Amino acid sequence: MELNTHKWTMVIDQDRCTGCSACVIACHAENNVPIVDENQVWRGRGMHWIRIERYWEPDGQYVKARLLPVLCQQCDSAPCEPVCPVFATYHSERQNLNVQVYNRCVGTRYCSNNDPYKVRYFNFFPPQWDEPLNQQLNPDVTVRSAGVMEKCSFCVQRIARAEQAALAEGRQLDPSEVVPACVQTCPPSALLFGDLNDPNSQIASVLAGSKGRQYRLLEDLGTQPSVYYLKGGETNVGA
Amino acid sequence: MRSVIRSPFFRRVFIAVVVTVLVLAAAAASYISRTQAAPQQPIPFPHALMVQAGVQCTFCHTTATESPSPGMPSVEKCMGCHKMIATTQPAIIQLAAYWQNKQPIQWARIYQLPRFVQFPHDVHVNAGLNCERCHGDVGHMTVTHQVNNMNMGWCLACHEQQPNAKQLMDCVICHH
Amino acid sequence: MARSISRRSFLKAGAAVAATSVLAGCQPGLRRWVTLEPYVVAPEEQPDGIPTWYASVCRGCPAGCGIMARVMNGRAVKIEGNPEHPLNAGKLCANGQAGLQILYNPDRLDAPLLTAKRGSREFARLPWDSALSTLAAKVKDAGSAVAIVLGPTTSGHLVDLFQRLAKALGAPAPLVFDARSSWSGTAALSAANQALWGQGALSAYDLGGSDVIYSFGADFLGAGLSPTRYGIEYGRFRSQPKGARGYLVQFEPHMSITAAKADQWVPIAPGTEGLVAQAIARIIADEGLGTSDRIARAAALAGEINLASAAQAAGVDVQQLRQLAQVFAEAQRPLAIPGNGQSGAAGVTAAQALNAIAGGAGMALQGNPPAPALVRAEPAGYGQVQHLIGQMGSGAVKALLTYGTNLAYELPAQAGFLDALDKVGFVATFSPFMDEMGANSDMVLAERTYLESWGYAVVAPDFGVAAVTSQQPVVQPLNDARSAGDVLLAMAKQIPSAAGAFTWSDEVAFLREVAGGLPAGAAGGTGADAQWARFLQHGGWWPASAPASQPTPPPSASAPISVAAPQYQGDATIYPFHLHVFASPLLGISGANLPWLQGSPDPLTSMCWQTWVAINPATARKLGVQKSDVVRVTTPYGELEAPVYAYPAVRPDTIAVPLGQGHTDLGRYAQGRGASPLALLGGDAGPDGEPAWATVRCQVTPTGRSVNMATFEWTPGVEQGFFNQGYPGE
Amino acid sequence: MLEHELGHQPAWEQPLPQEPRTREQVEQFKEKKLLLDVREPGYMDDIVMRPAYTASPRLWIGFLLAGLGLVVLGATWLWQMVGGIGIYGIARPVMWSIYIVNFVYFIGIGHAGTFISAAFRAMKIQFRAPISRPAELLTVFGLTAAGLFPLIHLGRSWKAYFLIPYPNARQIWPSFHSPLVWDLMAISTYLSCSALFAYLSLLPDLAMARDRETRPGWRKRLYEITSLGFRGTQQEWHLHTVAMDVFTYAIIPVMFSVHTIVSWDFAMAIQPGWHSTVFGPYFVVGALFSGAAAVILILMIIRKYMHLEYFIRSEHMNGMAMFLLILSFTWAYFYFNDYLVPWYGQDPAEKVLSFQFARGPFPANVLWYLLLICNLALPWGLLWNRKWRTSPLVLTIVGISVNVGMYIERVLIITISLGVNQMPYDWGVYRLQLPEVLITTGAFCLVIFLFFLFSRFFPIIPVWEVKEGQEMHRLRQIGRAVVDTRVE
Repeated sequence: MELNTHKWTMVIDQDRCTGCSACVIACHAENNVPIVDENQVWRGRGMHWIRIERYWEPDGQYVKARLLPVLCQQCDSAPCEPVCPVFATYHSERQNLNVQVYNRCVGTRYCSNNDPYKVRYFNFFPPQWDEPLNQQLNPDVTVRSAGVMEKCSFCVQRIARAEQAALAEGRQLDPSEVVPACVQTCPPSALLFGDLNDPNSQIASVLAGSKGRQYRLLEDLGTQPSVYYLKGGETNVGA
Repeated sequence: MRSVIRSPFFRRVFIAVVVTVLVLAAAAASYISRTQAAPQQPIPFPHALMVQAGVQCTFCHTTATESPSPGMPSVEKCMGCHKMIATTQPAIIQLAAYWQNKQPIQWARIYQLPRFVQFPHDVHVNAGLNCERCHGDVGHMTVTHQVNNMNMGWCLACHEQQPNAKQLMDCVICHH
Repeated sequence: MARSISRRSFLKAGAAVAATSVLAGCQPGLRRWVTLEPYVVAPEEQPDGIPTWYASVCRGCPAGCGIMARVMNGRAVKIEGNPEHPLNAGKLCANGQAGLQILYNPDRLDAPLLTAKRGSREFARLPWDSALSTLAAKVKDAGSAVAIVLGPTTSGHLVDLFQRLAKALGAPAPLVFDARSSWSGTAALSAANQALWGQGALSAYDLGGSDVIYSFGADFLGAGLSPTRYGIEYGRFRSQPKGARGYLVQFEPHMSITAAKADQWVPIAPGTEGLVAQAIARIIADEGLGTSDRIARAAALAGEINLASAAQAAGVDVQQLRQLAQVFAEAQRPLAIPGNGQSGAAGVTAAQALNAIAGGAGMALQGNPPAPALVRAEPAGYGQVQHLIGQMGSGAVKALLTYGTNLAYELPAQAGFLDALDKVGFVATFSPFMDEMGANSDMVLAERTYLESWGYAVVAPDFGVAAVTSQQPVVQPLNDARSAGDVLLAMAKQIPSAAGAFTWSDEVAFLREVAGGLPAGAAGGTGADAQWARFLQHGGWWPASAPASQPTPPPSASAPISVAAPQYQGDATIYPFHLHVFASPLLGISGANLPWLQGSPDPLTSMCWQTWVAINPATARKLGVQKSDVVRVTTPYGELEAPVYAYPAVRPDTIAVPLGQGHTDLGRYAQGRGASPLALLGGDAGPDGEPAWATVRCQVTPTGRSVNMATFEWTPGVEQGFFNQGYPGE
Repeated sequence: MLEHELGHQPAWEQPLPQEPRTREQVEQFKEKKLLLDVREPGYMDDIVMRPAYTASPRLWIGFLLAGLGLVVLGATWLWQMVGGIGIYGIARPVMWSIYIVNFVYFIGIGHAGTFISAAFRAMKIQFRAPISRPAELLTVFGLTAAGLFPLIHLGRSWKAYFLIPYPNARQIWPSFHSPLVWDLMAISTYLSCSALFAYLSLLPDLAMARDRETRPGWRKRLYEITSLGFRGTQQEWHLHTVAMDVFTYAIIPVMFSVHTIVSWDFAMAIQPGWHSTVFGPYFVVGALFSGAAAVILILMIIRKYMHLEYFIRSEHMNGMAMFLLILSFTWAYFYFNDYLVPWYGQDPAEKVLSFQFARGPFPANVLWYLLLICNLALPWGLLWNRKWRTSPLVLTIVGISVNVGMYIERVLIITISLGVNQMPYDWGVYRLQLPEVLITTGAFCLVIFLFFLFSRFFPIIPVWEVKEGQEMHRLRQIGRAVVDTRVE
């Protein structure tokens, strides 16, 4: 059986995103992302595979807040991939994902330097979970050791589980079986996930229907991200 | 040049080097050979007997076909049969003791993959591989021992053979 | 509990690696063998390596969302929303997601504790039976002088049992209160609905179907009444048919995430939400805006008001108010969402009145529970809390039992709770953690976390669909803690006067009896057992098909509503600034002991692990302070010290401080971290029994110190980075 | 001793001419030019071999300190591997800093060495003779230190072997797309080339040392083995010259390529401030600049403390100083270029960068101006007249200032640039920590230690080259003038 190739894609509707940060916590829980203590956060070593960036836009005497959820953009031509000397980060052709192989990583941190979105997080210290917090760790996801790079994987472990189930039943994976933790929990459904190779998937129709609001982060760099953003709209009533 | 090689100093150095190399090699060899010895289990468990008695692998390793992990039989499961069977055997008496004190048996594990490898048994079993393919002829082992050192090369060597498995040689398949 | 070791579970490999160092000695050869330790008795429902999902309820807030816990090899590894549940439809907020760290928190109590000297924090562990007998003896002695305080997240069956206990003892009914319910204005809202519709129930708002929404200081997207559902609603609100995206206006002195998402943010002075609401209503009436019946209702409901002075008090100009009124009056389905009424309940009523004027479309009043036997924790107003404190102070309370609320921390010091507590003979607290309440109790009864215990929650506010969420243990209890239900039943049996009222063998028996009263629902099942099983399996009860939304009845209010101008506490010459105390969406008020919530950045300031003082940059410049300089905020009632965050989205005359930090107890993650603005608030209630916490004035003095501020953002980058180019790359 | 008067007795025994003006000229020549100041045999050998046989207490203290530095380096590295690399000041997004700075710096000083010796040899520049060996040693030792840093800066140093292409069952190789792998190749090539080159030019001197050593013992054996039985026959000299020439011409292009590749570590990344085509030549010139300065520094030091005034004279200082001055001009041009282009491009992030350099915040601005002073102001101010060019003190000052300046330059390029990228929310700063200070000190100690070690066993000045030069040079009288001539 020739296995399907996928083009996993995420759509982030900034008009819907409320910045509630449910995705952030969901990601921590799903992917065993360690929590960084206060001093290290100050040093700029905080770790959140998905983060909500807040930019101010001047608006009269005050400002408008612009919320921008940023996670690994899973670029089709990712700048972080070619610079890794050991293939610890590489492009999975069949899943069309930008993969990080923790046990191959030697920690040159070159990928992070060359990553325009700064979504790669480095384990500066051995991750710690006070007993019994470690009992919550997700067994499907490797716990990273000190000195390796990590980043959003589009919850590849969920893709793997679904695909294994499909294989065990000897059928193709149905893309709608897979949904990352952040997308699953997002209350306003600002995050959508799907397989663009599947023409009648939800995101395919959403993308088709929102041409005017679409953009991709730092698209001018030619990284061809797999994450599409839908600009926040404006409603001007009366005023 | 020749004079140098002939010099007693040089010869002494040469001999010293050779000797140390030999000693180290011997030490390494003996170490490796000793690590290959099968472990001593808390209860001697002859797989051979079970299999000859007609017990299927999946009778004890129940989840092998449906779960990533094959599962180890609980003490209760062992007792399920051994309440009746071979109750006088010393091993079974040991087992009964565990059951009495509701103690788990601490088996020494034969096969252990690193923590950063995600290996699904179900997919492999359902793909038609029988247990012996990887675990060796357990059916004839009285003391279970490791047959294949399951390193990445070994996995890939096999995956390259089958057309289906060949599609599953991406790093992320096992490392995530 | 016996552990099964599977290859996939690196955790146990970890444990085993440790084990091997011991075992290596007795192994032949040099290799260290990892041990494999199967169950003694394998649990049928949890095949090795295959996740099992259990439906239960989220206790992060009182809303009662349904959750699914993913359990692998006996460990809860993830919480998701219950997709079948009518309230949250598979979605979950940050607090809900963090529930696992309540379950696996390293600072959990595992045995009942007793102290010889209250407040000494020196506790002795007790065996359960002696703890129970002591408790029973104390309660028996106190008799009718027992007071019970519960948190709003208390399971319905516990509320029920506590009520029965109080009844049996002839004691006053349990009081439900915590700071969160006060900040989300639960009691105030019920009161307002009572005043307007004669129904003292919560109301919910269908944002998805509305075109114009005015929110009067309600941070419904953040730490509100039902964050997850309102999140879902907001999503629908923003993508309506034909590309319509609605129009949201937020009246608020400090930009919350709701204000951040609003189309128009009107930074009004603290405590003037009600004035603005009334002014809008008045303008609709006076200028005859919108349909005739709206005008009529406006005329009936809006009391007389001096627009100029109201506008001036609120810090907006009359013209803007006129525009807002017009937009509201002429909208198809306008909605007003009232705030927490901490400047007086009248404000909430005024906001609700706007819904009445609009016709009440898109607003659903809470119905009765689907089964009469079902009970819900109805948060009390601050007045009742004051009354209780008075009782305690007068020595009328001999024994105090608290469950799921941390009054010792969540009330302002000025409220005098701790002083009054000294007069109480015996204080017992049910809690999984040693929080401030526990530290000030004689006895702390180690309670199971919600993921280990039974119960149910009546969804409130329900959005037109009455629902009950079932609660069941998703994992084996981690330790020897006992559920309050069983403790009560066991204890009551030792109290002659109460024994008769508690006949059930354990809480599950009681639960089954209560849930038995439910009509046939979506879960289905015939016969008590089947129904009970389905109740647990599907995560609760709700109607098979969503009922048609019944229109809101016309307001029964007699007198027009008029809001008094806010009476600010503190002399404006000494205390030049307004104080705005808010609950940050992540940490909330009680999340301080969960590393995930502590360590994740606040969405608008990206602060972690700390309390910050949000000051408008212009004001900060005047005060000569900048980010991470520590300032002292002083009010007539108290003071705190915290670092400054220069926050461009707050009124220049207002200082905003988030709740949630400054714990003296509650474990390693919460203790001695940041400061609590509750220290700045007064204890007295305002004119109508609501806490007057929005009308405190304060003064800010630099201390000259500065700290390393744990912001996840690189503030200089955001400020002088790409000079206002919006999103990078857009 | 003028050429035509030359009889059969050796040069050093020849009387000076009687005629006073000629005599005076001859004396001046001998005083000025090393290659004309011929002494009796063994004179030079004694000078260069003295340090190997006599050790002052100062030297031992030096040894001790340097050794201590090495121990500290090792200990710190161990601490870092055990405690996690977080003890080092890097943060997101400044993922590289001092370790890579050191790497580039040491490669830089390593570069000049061999280049100077090779290029001067190729161009037959007279004054090179005594300079070449210190230069070559600097290369070898500098590269050794540089080679350490890519390993030290790894998050998991113990996995460094992943970078080496070796056949394995896992069917994975290093990624040849990665500039880091190019680096590995380039540097190992360059290190091996320069090591061989240095050794080759050491050979005749080792032979000299062997023949000079009369007593049997470990020293004798050491020289016997290392000199590979070089006896100085016609055949051997011929082969030696050929080999030297081959290396001379091979090593110059290698040097250019290597430092270009080092620059690609940065230029190939899309990081603002790095992503620039000028980086290749810019780095090469920078390397030569800092390298030349380092060579000068070393020369001044050994001249003073190993009493080599006979070998290292004003002519050498003058030559090197001029070379440095020219490099300084070139570097200034490239530096200007490197800022002009981004400024013209007006990329927002790069705009912010140059803004930071000019105006801060601290430390960017301070470092930037310090850099301009060290690399431009001082050399241009001090090296413009011959008198100062030939003063050891001035040269020492300039040597140090240029090295400091070039070090700062790398600090700016790496730590400051990385702090600014396309996502302002994620900018950051690098905060210096103790470990990198210790390790950097250790690295300098390593170079010094190796120099000490070398000087204890082998001649630090290529005597055979000097002799060769002296053989070639003669004074010839034309009319009344006395001129220096050389025979090829």
